[in-house]
Amino acid sequence: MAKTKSSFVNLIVTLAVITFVGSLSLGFVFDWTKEPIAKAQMARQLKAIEAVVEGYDNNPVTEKYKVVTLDGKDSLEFFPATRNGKRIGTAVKTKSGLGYSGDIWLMVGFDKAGNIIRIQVLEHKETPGLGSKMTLPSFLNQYYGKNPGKVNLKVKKDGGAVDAITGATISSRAFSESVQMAYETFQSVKHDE
Amino acid sequence: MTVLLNTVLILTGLGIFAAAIIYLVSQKFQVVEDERIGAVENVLPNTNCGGCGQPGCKAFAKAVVDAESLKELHCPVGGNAVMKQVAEILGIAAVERDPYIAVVRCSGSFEHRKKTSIYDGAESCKIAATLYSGDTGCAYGCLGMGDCVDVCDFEAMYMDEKTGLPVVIEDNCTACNACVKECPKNILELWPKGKKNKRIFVACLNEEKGSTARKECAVACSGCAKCFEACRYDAITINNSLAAIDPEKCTLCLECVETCDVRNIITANVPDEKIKHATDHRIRLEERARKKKEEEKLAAQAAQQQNGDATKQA
Amino acid sequence: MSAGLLTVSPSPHIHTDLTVPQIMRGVIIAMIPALVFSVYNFGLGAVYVTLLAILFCVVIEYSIARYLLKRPASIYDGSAVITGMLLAFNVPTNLPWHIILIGSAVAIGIGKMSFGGLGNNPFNPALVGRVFLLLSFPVEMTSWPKAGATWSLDATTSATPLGILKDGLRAGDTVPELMNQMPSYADFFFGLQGGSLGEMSAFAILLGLIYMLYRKIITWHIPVSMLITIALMTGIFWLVDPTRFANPLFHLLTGGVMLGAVFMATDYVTSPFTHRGMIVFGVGIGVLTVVIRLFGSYPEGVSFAILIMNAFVPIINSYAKQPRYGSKSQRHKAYQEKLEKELTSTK
Amino acid sequence: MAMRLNKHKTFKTGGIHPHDNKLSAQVAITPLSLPKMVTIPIIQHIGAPAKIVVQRGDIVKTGQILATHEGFVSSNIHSSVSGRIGVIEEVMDSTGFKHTAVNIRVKGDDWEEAIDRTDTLVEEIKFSPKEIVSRIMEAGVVGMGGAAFPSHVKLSVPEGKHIDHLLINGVECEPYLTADHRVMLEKPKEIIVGIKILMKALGVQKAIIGIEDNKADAIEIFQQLLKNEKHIGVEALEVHYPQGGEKQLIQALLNREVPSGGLPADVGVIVHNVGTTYAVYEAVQKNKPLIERVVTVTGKSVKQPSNFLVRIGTPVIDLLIAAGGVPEDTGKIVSGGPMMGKAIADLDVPIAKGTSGILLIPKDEASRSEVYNCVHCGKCIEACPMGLEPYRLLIMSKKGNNKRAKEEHILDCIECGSCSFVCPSNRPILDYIRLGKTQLKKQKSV
Amino acid sequence: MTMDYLVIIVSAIFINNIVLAKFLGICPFLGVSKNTSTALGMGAAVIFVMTIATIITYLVQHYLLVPFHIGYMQTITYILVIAFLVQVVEIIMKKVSPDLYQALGVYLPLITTNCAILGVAILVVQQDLNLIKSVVFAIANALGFTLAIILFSSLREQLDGADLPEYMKGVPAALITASILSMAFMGFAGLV
Amino acid sequence: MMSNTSHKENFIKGLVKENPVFVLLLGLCPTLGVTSSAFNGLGMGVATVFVLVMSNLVVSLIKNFIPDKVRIPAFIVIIASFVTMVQLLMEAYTPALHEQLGLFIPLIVVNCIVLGRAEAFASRNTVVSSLVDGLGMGVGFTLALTLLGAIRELLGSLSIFGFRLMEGDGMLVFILAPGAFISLGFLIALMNWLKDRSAGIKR
Ligand SMILES: Cc1cc2nc3c(=O)[nH]c(=O)nc-3n(C[C@H](O)[C@H](O)[C@H](O)COP(=O)(O)O)c2cc1C
Ligand SMILES: Cc1cc2nc3c(=O)[nH]c(=O)nc-3n(C[C@H](O)[C@H](O)[C@H](O)COP(=O)(O)O)c2cc1C
Ligand SMILES: Cc1cc2nc3c(=O)[nH]c(=O)nc-3n(C[C@H](O)[C@H](O)[C@H](O)COP(=O)(O)O)c2cc1C
Ligand SMILES: Cc1cc2nc3c(=O)[nH]c(=O)nc-3n(C[C@H](O)[C@H](O)[C@H](O)CO)c2cc1C
Ligand code: SF4
Ligand code: SF4
Ligand code: SF4
Ligand code: SF4
Ligand code: FES
Repeated sequence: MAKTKSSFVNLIVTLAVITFVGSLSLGFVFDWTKEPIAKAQMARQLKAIEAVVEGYDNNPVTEKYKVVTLDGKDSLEFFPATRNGKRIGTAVKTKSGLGYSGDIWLMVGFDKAGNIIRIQVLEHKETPGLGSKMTLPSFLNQYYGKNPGKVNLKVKKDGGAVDAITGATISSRAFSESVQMAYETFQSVKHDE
Repeated sequence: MTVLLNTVLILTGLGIFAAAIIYLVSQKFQVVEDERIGAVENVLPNTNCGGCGQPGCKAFAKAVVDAESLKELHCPVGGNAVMKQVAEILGIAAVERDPYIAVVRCSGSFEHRKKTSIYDGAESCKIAATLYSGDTGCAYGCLGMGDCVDVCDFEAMYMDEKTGLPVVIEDNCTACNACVKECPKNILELWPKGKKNKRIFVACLNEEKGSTARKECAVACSGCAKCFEACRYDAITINNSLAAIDPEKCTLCLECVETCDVRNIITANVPDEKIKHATDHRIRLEERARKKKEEEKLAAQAAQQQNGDATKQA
Repeated sequence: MSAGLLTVSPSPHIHTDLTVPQIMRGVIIAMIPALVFSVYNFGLGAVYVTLLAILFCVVIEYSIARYLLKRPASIYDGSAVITGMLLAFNVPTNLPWHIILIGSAVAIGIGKMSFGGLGNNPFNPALVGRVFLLLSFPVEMTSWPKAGATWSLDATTSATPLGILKDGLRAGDTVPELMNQMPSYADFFFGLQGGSLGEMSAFAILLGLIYMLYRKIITWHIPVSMLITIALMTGIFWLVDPTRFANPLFHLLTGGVMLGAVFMATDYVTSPFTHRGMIVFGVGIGVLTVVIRLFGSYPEGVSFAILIMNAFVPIINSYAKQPRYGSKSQRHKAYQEKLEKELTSTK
Repeated sequence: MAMRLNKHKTFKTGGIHPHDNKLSAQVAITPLSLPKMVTIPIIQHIGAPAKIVVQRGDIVKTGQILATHEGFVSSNIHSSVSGRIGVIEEVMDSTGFKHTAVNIRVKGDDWEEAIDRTDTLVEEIKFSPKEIVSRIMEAGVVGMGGAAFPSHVKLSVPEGKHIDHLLINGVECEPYLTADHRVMLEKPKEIIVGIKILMKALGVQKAIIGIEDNKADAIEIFQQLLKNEKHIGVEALEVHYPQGGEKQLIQALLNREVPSGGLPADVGVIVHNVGTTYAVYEAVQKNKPLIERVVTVTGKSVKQPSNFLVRIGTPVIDLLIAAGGVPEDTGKIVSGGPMMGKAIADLDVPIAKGTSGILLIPKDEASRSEVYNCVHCGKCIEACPMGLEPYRLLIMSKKGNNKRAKEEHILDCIECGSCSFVCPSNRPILDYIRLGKTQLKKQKSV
Repeated sequence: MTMDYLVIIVSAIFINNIVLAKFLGICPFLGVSKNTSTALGMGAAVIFVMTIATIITYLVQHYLLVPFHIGYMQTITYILVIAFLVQVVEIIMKKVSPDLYQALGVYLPLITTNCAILGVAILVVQQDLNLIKSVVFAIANALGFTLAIILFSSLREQLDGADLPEYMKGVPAALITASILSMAFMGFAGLV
Repeated sequence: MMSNTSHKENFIKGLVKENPVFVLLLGLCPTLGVTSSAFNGLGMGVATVFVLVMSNLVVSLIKNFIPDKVRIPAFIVIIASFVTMVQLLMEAYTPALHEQLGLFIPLIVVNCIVLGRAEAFASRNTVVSSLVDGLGMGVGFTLALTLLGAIRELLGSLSIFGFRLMEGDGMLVFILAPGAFISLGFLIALMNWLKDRSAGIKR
């Protein structure tokens, strides 16, 4: 079988046909997966929110809003959780750049009084086996039910009340710091509705 | 739907753009290179052993394409099969070569050659050879440290621990010439593989006179010329008290083999019966020749006598 | 001839007495003072860890050489003992035996034997083992028993001076404040500080250095260039801001600087050949150590610095060459002119 | 670690300090009794073999010419004894290879008449430079410092080269050897005349005798004798192997460096050994060809370490017997010094013009010890007097990478053996360097 | 401002070294590192291509994909552009500067299939860098690659002279070397 | 070219004799990058199999219509299309895995195996044998990745496919970059040894 020659028309036509067919089929796949992807993303966010504030009946994701932090450098996403139209809590998405490696993203759930309900680690690149232990209940439990306004949430080494993860003070410190930031930002605005 | 449209338009556009540019650029900046070089390179064994005399397989490919002839160039590793393919690619006549194999031209094993000193330098024949003529009496023999084995790329050699001499593994040897070049004592030699892999050669290089040679090594060739006399085809020559067989002339009649009193004419792939047969044949021939001579002598004598008688009579 | 067969070999026919096993024995002797000080400080734990590490290293090297590589066992040259000892010197005295075993296996198995044994390894085996352990068991590797003649195996843990410094600075304290929490310089010098087994006493290590210099086992180039670099660099930072940076003396006497400079950076196999190269190497280690100590997240950087510079050794070797005899005539115009003059003046 | 206040000069790059073991330093030179048979190879020098001019059965006198030089870089060979020429055959000489040699059965001691055999010192130099060179050439004088390079060639300085210094090599840096030392002690005046002859031949104004400071007595004698000489100096040198290498000696004495691939003449210097200088004296003033030389016989187990005056061609065994026999524990016999000498495989090897000593090494020191991998200690680099990187040359040569080896200046190596000596891993460094050099030279000649 | 660039550079070269920490471009890293001169050639080629490719893909991203909402086409458009670019450069270089082609060109086809190039182009987008920062990031990463491959090749050259265990020869020994190198580079953690 | 060897052999060779990772040393980036656990290795492997098989199929179908000059761009577009499809499908249906594998999914495009096989095999062989080849190579790749992932997971966190086998911490290094290099290095050495042993070669 003879190979097609590298003439001008041949080049253009082949590549055009291939890109055309490729893009067409891709376009269809994209169309087809558009919804599942969106759903999956939504499900992920909701799952995280559900893990930190329970019992809402609204869709906090569609109602989310942004609040600028106290130092004005950044803004955090707030996900209001309401039941029967009444605010039962807020999930705050916060991050810290002070981790051992990369940013740590947390979802912190506050009740109306500013007590921590639950915390979910959304994303981190800490060392598996060390910093990654911050996803374990034994570490997270220390925070639950506490009000950062009343309890010093720093690690013990820095004079606070939190037991750092052994060998991962840096991660623990970053974790506490971002919870603190979420709390302070949360307190800086009124959430009456 | 706009997304689909955008997708198709942009990607196809990019594709057409790319194809057009590639075409234009390649038109403008074309470089021609002989494609046959690559083709030849593909069929070569690509071991880069250098046995062909070129620095590597690629160089060989280039050389054949440039030369357009296979008279001078031959890949010993690929052999005739590969060279035929090469010839096909180039569209020229193939040139067949007899296959060769490396042979070890020393039979001075430990028991035959007594040590006269203990060599204690670096383990290398080449180094020993720059230091002195060897740790045995024989200045021509194998030094036994296996430089040749080390250079063989085809695992076709090993050192025999009992004899201290290298052994060539017939099936692996590609006649690449590496060991021949490596050996500082020129013990190895490329030899025609022979019909049905049969071949004979003298496994000694000692050029000393007979008595000295035998003192140095119990199986040295003494240049006694018995084999020389036995050969009916002029294939054996004696130079500097050393017999050598010319493989071109040798017909593998095997008649010389048993004449050597130290059996230093080595045969490969020849069954013992054949040698015995050949020897018997030689003896018969010799016998016949002797008889013939005797008869002739007798005849001559008789003739003389007759003559004498005749003259007497006359 | 009464003498039997004569031996024949190329010249030279005589050889120095300082052979590899001899050298290795010398290094081991030089390390003994440091070990003694450590026993004084940490008690039997030091002996236990050291013996265990040596045992593991030797046994592992023997097994790998004999059973995996099928080569003659190479342990008699003594280098495995040094590796074991130095590995032990680089870990806390309360390390569990299984971690010591892993460390030895990595040092010898990965760091040394997988490259073919003595002389072939590009990286310092003991440090490969040490860094592997540090990365694998950060908790165990960074809790040191308290110094000061505690003779039981499970003493309370304490941080090293460098650890205190790093943590304190992170928490916002200043250097002078932190210095008050630390032992005196004399204690540093004689080894009363928290830390790994063999790095305690600068004094003991210097004894070893002097011995090795005297025996001509090592030359001064690596240790001196490395120590001077560290002193200079930390000195500059200290002068710029004494509240954020500790003084050079502190940096020289704490952590593994002395141990590294004297015993680990000088390892023949993994350091450059020429004196010039050694100086480049020493300076490189010094710079990297200071950078990691002052700006990285590890309080101590000597091990990493040495390993990184190990990687540069082949490059250093191909550039830092010894001046060649005869190259002077090509290099120096002045020399050529002088010679010219000498030659013509006598004409 | 010894601190010396008045440090003597030495060369700058590399070098080592082996034990010097000069066992025979205080033993006066004694003439060895005439052998029964001599074997005189017709090549004992660098260059072309000489051409034999005698035949089997001829009767020759001591000092009679046996073979004449072939071409300029070659040397005459004289009979060292009187007697009848035996077979002319290939024999194993001290190089380890077979070369053509003339056997002579000794009968009486009948010298050529022209040779002045008296001991009187002849100081006056009657010959012109040309005549000096031709007398040296006729007498078959070759360098006795090791390389056995024909001396007349060195004295014929090529056009365009200007020589301003003659260096006399009295260093004898090889351990054990004392032949030069004894010659300096016993024939200093003759050597000084020899120096003047060489200076005249070369037309130089300045000569320096370099002697290592472990030969204080020799230094003193020359200082005494040369007190009033403006043009000839004596310089004490720190003991440092291989100070005797001419390149090192030039660096030590004059702080000049012979360029890579160059000759001493390129930096205005000619170097001659003291033994050679004495031979020059005898050749020019006494008309005596080079037929005998001083040979040190030594070794830790040798009964009487000695310095013998030996006729060229005498078999080694004769010397050994005269020195008290071959000790039981002999494992290796070296012709020359322990650093650069050649091990010989049997005892019938003849003494040649270049043989400065016979060293017997006991069995337990005869073989090399276990070889380890290179531990990168850099000691070989530190030791190399040429500033090379011996470990690298070994690797390249082993891999057959001669081109790279050449770029790394393998051809500059003077084969002093310092690198192999110091290597703690006992690596056969010089073995491989020598191989690399040989192969490069072979490549060049092809 | 300058601090930002310093952070990008130090991080890309030492801390998050593209080969030793991010595992990109491993195939050429192992394949073309047998001796230092080819490693240098490869390094230079990577620097060249990575810089240009990053610029072009940046433009594609911001002027085609984003405005037309077809971000999901990133992979395919990028790789098409890169493959096209490399091929054009190769053809031109072969003709215009055969010397340069000898030095760099032979590595160019290898680069098309080098994850490092595409990887960096995608990372640039993920990290939302501006054009200048993207270029700095690309060059720094390429330098990181070059540093790693040069160090590595010199180490491998040295290993050539060593007698490695039979089964460790070649790639296994190279990988062990890479592992120790990457452990050593972990010492830089937290530098920025 | 390959038509005379059976498809079975053709398939098997990708598993062992020409294993893309251990023998051909291709596709090492994902091999090292995603194998911090067995599951990730498996996931990456499966994604690659899909792309490999599909692109081999298409390339062998249209090989004769593609002029040399645009061979590489054409192949790459084909491969990239399949990769993007995988990417989209994974994002939709296995979002967690998609996140774990991250950057390495788009990088399947430049995975040397895929283009390598398209170039070296599919562009010269029949459709069926290309399919088999792609499947063999892909499965070989998957096996290698899973094995490597399992080893690293086992040593690094004392578990396999997420099941904890033992209490305590493993050797962290094995989850980090150096552990990937070490494990692969020794695995390849082991493979070399096995290969020689099965061939009866003793060294
Ligand atoms: C490989 C490795 C990974 C590490 N990962 C983390 C981490 O993810 N988080 C952390 O806080 N510390 C981590 N560290 C430890 C820090 O470097 C530092 O030693 C530790 O935070 C000191 O704090 P400690 O007081 O808790 O021991 C890691 C150390 C190593 C060797
Ligand atoms: C091949 C060769 C050529 C030489 N040519 C000259 C020469 O032309 N002029 C000269 O003065 N010396 C010449 N020499 C002598 C050397 O300079 C040197 O003196 C001699 O080799 C002995 O030196 P050594 O014992 O230090 O090795 C030559 C030597 C050799 C080996
Ligand atoms: C390493 C080495 C060491 C040498 N040692 C001496 C020595 O100790 N004494 C000496 O006279 N020549 C020694 N030589 C030879 C000299 O280099 C040089 O050839 C000689 O002095 C020239 O004089 P000649 O031609 O008269 O022999 C040595 C050569 C080398 C290469
Ligand atoms: C001066 C000197 C220092 C050494 N330092 C070390 C060391 O730091 N770590 C180590 O494993 N071996 C060391 N050794 C032993 C040996 O050289 C080392 O194990 C080699 O790297 C093994 O090939 C040292 C040896 C000497 C002579
Ligand atoms: S035995 Fe010699 S000729 Fe034969 S393959 Fe080996 S090296 Fe080549
Ligand atoms: S044949 Fe030659 S190379 Fe081989 S062992 Fe004998 S001497 Fe050495
Ligand atoms: S033998 Fe050669 S390489 Fe070795 S030290 Fe002497 S000059 Fe240097
Ligand atoms: S002296 Fe020996 S061990 Fe030291 S660097 Fe030289 S060759 Fe290597
Ligand atoms: S998979 Fe080959 S370069 Fe990344």
